[in-house]
Amino acid sequence: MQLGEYCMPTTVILGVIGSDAHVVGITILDQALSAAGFDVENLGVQTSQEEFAAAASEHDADAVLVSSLYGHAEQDCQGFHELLAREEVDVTTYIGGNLAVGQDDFEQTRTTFRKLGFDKVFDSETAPEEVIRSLERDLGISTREAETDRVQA
Amino acid sequence: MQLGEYCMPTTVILGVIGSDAHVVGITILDQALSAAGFDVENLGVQTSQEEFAAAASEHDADAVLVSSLYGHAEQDCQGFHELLAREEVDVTTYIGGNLAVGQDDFEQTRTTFRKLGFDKVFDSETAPEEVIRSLERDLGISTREAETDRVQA
Amino acid sequence: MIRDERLTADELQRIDERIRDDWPTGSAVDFEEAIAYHESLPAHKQFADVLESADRPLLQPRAGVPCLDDQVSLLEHLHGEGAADLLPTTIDSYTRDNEYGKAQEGLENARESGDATLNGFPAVNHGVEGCRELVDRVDAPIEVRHGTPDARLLAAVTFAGGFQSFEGGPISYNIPYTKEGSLAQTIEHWQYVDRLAGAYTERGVTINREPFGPLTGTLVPPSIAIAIMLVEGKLAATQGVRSLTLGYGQVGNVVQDVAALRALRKLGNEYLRDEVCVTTVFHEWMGGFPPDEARANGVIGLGGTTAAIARPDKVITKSPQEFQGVPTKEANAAGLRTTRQLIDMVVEQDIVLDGVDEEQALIERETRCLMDAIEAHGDGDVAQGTIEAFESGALDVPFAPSDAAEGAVLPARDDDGRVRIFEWGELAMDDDIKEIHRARLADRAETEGRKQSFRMVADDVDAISDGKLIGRPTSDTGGGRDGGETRAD
Amino acid sequence: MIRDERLTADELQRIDERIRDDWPTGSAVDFEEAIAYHESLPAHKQFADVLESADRPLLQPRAGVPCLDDQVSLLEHLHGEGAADLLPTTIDSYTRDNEYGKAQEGLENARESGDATLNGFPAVNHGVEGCRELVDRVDAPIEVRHGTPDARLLAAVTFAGGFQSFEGGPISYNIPYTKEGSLAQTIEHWQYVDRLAGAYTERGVTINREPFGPLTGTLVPPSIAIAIMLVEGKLAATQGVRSLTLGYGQVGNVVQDVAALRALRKLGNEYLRDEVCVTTVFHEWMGGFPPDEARANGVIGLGGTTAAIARPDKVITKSPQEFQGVPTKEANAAGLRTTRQLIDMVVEQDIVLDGVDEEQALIERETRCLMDAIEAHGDGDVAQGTIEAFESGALDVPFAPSDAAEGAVLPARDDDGRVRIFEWGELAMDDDIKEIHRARLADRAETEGRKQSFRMVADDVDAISDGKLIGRPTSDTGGGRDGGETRAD
Ligand code: B12
Ligand code: B12
Repeated sequence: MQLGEYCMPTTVILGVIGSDAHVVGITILDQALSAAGFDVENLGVQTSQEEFAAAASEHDADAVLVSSLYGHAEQDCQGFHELLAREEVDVTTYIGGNLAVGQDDFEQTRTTFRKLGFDKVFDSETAPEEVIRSLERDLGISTREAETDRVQA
Repeated sequence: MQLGEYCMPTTVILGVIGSDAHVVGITILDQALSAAGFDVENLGVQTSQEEFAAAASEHDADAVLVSSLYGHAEQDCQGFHELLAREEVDVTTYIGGNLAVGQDDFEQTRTTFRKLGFDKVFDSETAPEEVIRSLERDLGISTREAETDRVQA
Repeated sequence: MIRDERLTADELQRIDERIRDDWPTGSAVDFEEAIAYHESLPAHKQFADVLESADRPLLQPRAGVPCLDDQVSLLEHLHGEGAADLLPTTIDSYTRDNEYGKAQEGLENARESGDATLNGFPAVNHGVEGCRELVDRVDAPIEVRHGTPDARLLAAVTFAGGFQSFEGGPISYNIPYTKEGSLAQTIEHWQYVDRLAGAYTERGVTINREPFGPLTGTLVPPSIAIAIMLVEGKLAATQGVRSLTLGYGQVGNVVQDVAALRALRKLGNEYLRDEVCVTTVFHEWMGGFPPDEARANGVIGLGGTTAAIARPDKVITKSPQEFQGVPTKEANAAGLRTTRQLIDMVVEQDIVLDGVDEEQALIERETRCLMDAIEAHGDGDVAQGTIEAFESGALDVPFAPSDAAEGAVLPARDDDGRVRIFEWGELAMDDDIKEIHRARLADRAETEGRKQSFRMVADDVDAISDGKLIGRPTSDTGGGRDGGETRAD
Repeated sequence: MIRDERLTADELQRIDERIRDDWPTGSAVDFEEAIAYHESLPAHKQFADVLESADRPLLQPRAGVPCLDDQVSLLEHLHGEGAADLLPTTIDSYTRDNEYGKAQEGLENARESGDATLNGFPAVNHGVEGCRELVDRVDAPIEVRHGTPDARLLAAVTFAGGFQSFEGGPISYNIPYTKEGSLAQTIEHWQYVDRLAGAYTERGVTINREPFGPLTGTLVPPSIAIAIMLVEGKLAATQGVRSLTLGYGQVGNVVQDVAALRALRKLGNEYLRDEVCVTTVFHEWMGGFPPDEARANGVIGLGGTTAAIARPDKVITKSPQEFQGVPTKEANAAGLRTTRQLIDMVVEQDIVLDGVDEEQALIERETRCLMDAIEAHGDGDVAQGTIEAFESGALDVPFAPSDAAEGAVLPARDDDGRVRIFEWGELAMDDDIKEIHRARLADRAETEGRKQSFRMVADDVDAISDGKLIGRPTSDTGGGRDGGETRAD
């Protein structure tokens, strides 16, 4: 899949929020998204809300992908969407990883983060491929959609 | 512990009921009970109710120990105590092993077998030592009781 | 006098007709029509092909419940959630005793109450139609696993019912499973089963046969198990069986288990005719399990690791609920997945253990001693030789409940945890081999500062359920099943 | 410029006073009084003694919850039901960031709501009294486990609070745990921690220190981990630490893991001064776990087996719920018991694996390359050498989130599942060693019929959670996390 197949490059911001240092997941996502033709701005671990917002506006991003593994996601994301609104950043927002402390039920977790403003919430069983497919759908990238349909038909 | 320490030899009948062939448990029990000074009449596996009753009356037994591992104990023991009563065999009866099919709650199992007439019901975590202690108590073998108290004091 | 000779077509037919009268469902058995049914089965339900062409150890659990629908969903669960490669149908104990009437009662009770009043699936009572419905509805090969000394009607019904694999044998389903059956009789009965399997095989429908390797499951010395596998393999081959899966039950010492599986495979190929395709099956620990699922998972883990190193063709898995009773389907599937994870993580590793070759050589020599003794006892006839060898104690199985075996042999672990023989009885074994065992056990006795005695055997029987491999004496007598040390002496 | 020199008494005191002002509980720290408290502890709570005199691998889980009573019952459960030999107290993430205010908020929330709003025990907030209450109420030695780059106040409070073991180090709690902290700074901070431990040690209260061996937990080549253990050991020893437990995280290849633990022990004794008592700790697989408890038990099983063969002094266990989130106390205890069962079944067996010696020799040579490079970079000073070596990329850690490391090194498994280096960056390694890795990885690439690429690395990262050791390409893209193969190229 070459970049050229998109009408215009799709930019996604990727990072781990709060003081979380789990880097492996975003490393894998970065690689997979880049290979699939996305422009990935990887902010790395321990990224603050402000850094996410600044990067999104600076790169005129289409989507912001927030990762959190260590169990403090809920605290770390309080007010994030208000901040984005204040900064007039209008992007699709995803959050994924291990979002709750302990052995929680994922449906409950999903509700919590949807309420916080995220467009989609992913658990830690999410394969990079699902993220790509979902971004294509949500950002209306039709070339790939069509191709996918062909492939799956 | 020598036989002589008992006032008179205590005879126990041991066997596996029904068509159950699990022999290891009774082999261990036989050895431990014999070593502890009991006269053990080991009928082996696949012993019928009639064989238990006949052996008990023939040897003028003090106790009958019924073992069952394979999950059909309840069916196999139906009417056993009625048979003993008919044959006028008045003994202490124990049953032990894996008494129910599946992952049952032991308290329920105990009730079932107490209702069938067994004086005591043992699960498969029972160590031979517990059986010996329990027989001593139930058959009123005081020499060993006293010694036990000393040992545990 | 029973001899290791192939039943004639007439004999087969005569027995066939007689046996089918034992229970009404027998009359539905029709050989020609059954061949056609088997031919209609898709490739992925052909047991022998799937097993013999696999490139990694296949997993199979044990499982059987009385009612058909329940058995279907149980097997579907084990196939789906447990990713079992091969499926079982374990038969209930009444059927094993040929008490089809009692099994019927249990089945009807189960149908009414919904309770599992039988400890397995009464295949004879379900009949040819019931068996085929099971085979049709479940999407993997299924084996009949049982423990039936006289399995003739069971074989007739289940073979016609579409099963293509059948566990057991005249020794392995006699000695550990019954008190009174004579070997002459079980050999005769299994000649029919094997001949019937042979008859299907000759028509292109391979029936896989699997002698039951673990025997009493309790510290069985490898050479004894292997000798019995070879005997049953030979008897089956004579009757025309061409797909044989020889079994072995884990003893827990990794080197000994790997050596034993290699010896089993090697001797199987050597002792059995060329036309027979020999595969091996490894049973995860068949003795007493820890009364704790977490610890039981440790036992299963060791089984998986050993399987990954030894690479048998098939592994029979245990569940973490083994101690307690028949496992839930979830626990059964969990045992499969724990095993699968271990095998798949280890099987690609090149693990070569020191001492396997020596142990394998020892096991092979021991097995040859036993096989030679059988040969000599029977004047070259393996059927007769086996009967006589058991009679004299030249062949024996520890903890055998059967009157047909001396049960004089007592095993104990050596200082490394390998199963050795402590009390030989009349077992036919060269003196220098006995000397090796004696020396190893003496080492252990010295380590423990106690004499070799039945107490040591008893401690070894409990050791794995108590959390260890070797039943060392403990000072701590508080802990459950190892109590008694101080008082029972 | 920071050098590997012992802090003077004055320096220690100055830092001590300053650091104690960071949070009110700091003021309760009194060295002399703390010595007296430690002296009052019974022998079975003396961490270093218990660990160093053990005759079998001791087990320790990870566990930390916000409130004191809960932490007590959690630890009691792990000690009682899990039979843990050594206990942990895992610290929350705010404390790791020195955000004691936020930790306080979390603690108060937790006290009110009963929810675990922190992912660990905020020991600084609980203060000296709180820590001592924990130590008093729990009947086994307890270690502080955390991940705090600047752990000075945490050390001051917890040492005074009666803890006698403290995990971490300037590299191992920097590189995997932070983005921005400089190594010069963390080395300075840990010199204080180690000096404080040394000061207690000199007064007869041995504080055990445990550098964090697994680093990023993700396919870390053994020699890199060992070199960092040696560096942290040397830095600690300079400050007077005399009880050091060097760590290593399982990679899953049994031969490589056994070899690595042996190399760690050997090099630890060689590189560290004679006065230091070196022990080793083996961490069960620290990378991504399968999202399934049964499969996770398989991973834990392999950890236990490996530990039984390698016989480290201590094993840090995982729970079957590792994938999902912080485990329940029951699952945590189950992980302990599964591990215990495996170790106790295998540890008495004499298991000698082919190829361990060669692999160990390779690991030692690699480690020496790295140690020589550090020596050279620092002109003989290990503190300076480490900083410079990371700066130049001569020393590096795969998947390091920290700006202080190049993070250029990429590992991949060879055809046998051993972790090799696929992308070297500037790592200081002799060419012939690189050639060995290259050849092994070429074998794998050939087996798989694909080129070495980041895709292979990514597949290896997911492999164990997907149920395999090696991330082979699969045709089946349906199954969860291994999707993407066909489309992301
Ligand atoms: C490796 C690891 C570590 C390493 C991390 C090294 C590093 N710097 O990356 C080390 C050992 C340092 C570590 C430290 C800690 N860890 Co940790 N760690 C893990 C572990 C075992 C694997 C994580 C991993 O790399 N997985 C592999 C990658 C490829 O998968 P992934 O991260 O899940 O990412 C995938 C998906 O989640 C998804 N995804 C991720 N983010 C996003 C974002 C979006 C938008 C989308 C769509 C998808 C998505 O796509 C990714 C690719 O498939 C997990 C448990 C597990 N999963 O098995 C625990 C785990 C995440 N850690 C945990 C904890 C508590 C910690 C510590 C706080 C405690 C401690 N004991 O020290 C510290 C935190 C330090 C810090 N400041 O962050 C907990 C979190 C608990 C919770 N959420 O309830 C876990 C679950 C372990 C546990 N059961 O307790 N850890
Ligand atoms: C070894 C074994 C076998 C061997 C038996 C060899 C032999 N002839 O002895 C073989 C492989 C042949 C076998 C066969 C079968 N088995 Co089996 N077997 C076991 C196993 C693994 C260990 C039993 C054992 O020897 N334990 C060691 C001894 C020392 O302990 P014990 O028997 O429990 O006895 C102690 C206590 O229970 C107690 N005790 C026992 N009896 C009594 C009596 C009294 C009065 C008292 C006070 C105490 C007491 O004291 C003993 C000493 O400490 C158990 C599971 C387990 N426990 O781990 C399954 C188990 C008992 N078997 C089971 C089953 C179903 C069978 C089969 C029906 C099915 C099959 N798959 O083939 C057949 C039955 C055949 C038959 N006709 O009996 C089930 C029973 C299920 C249930 N009750 O719900 C079990 C629990 C396995 C399981 N989870 O499914 N089995």
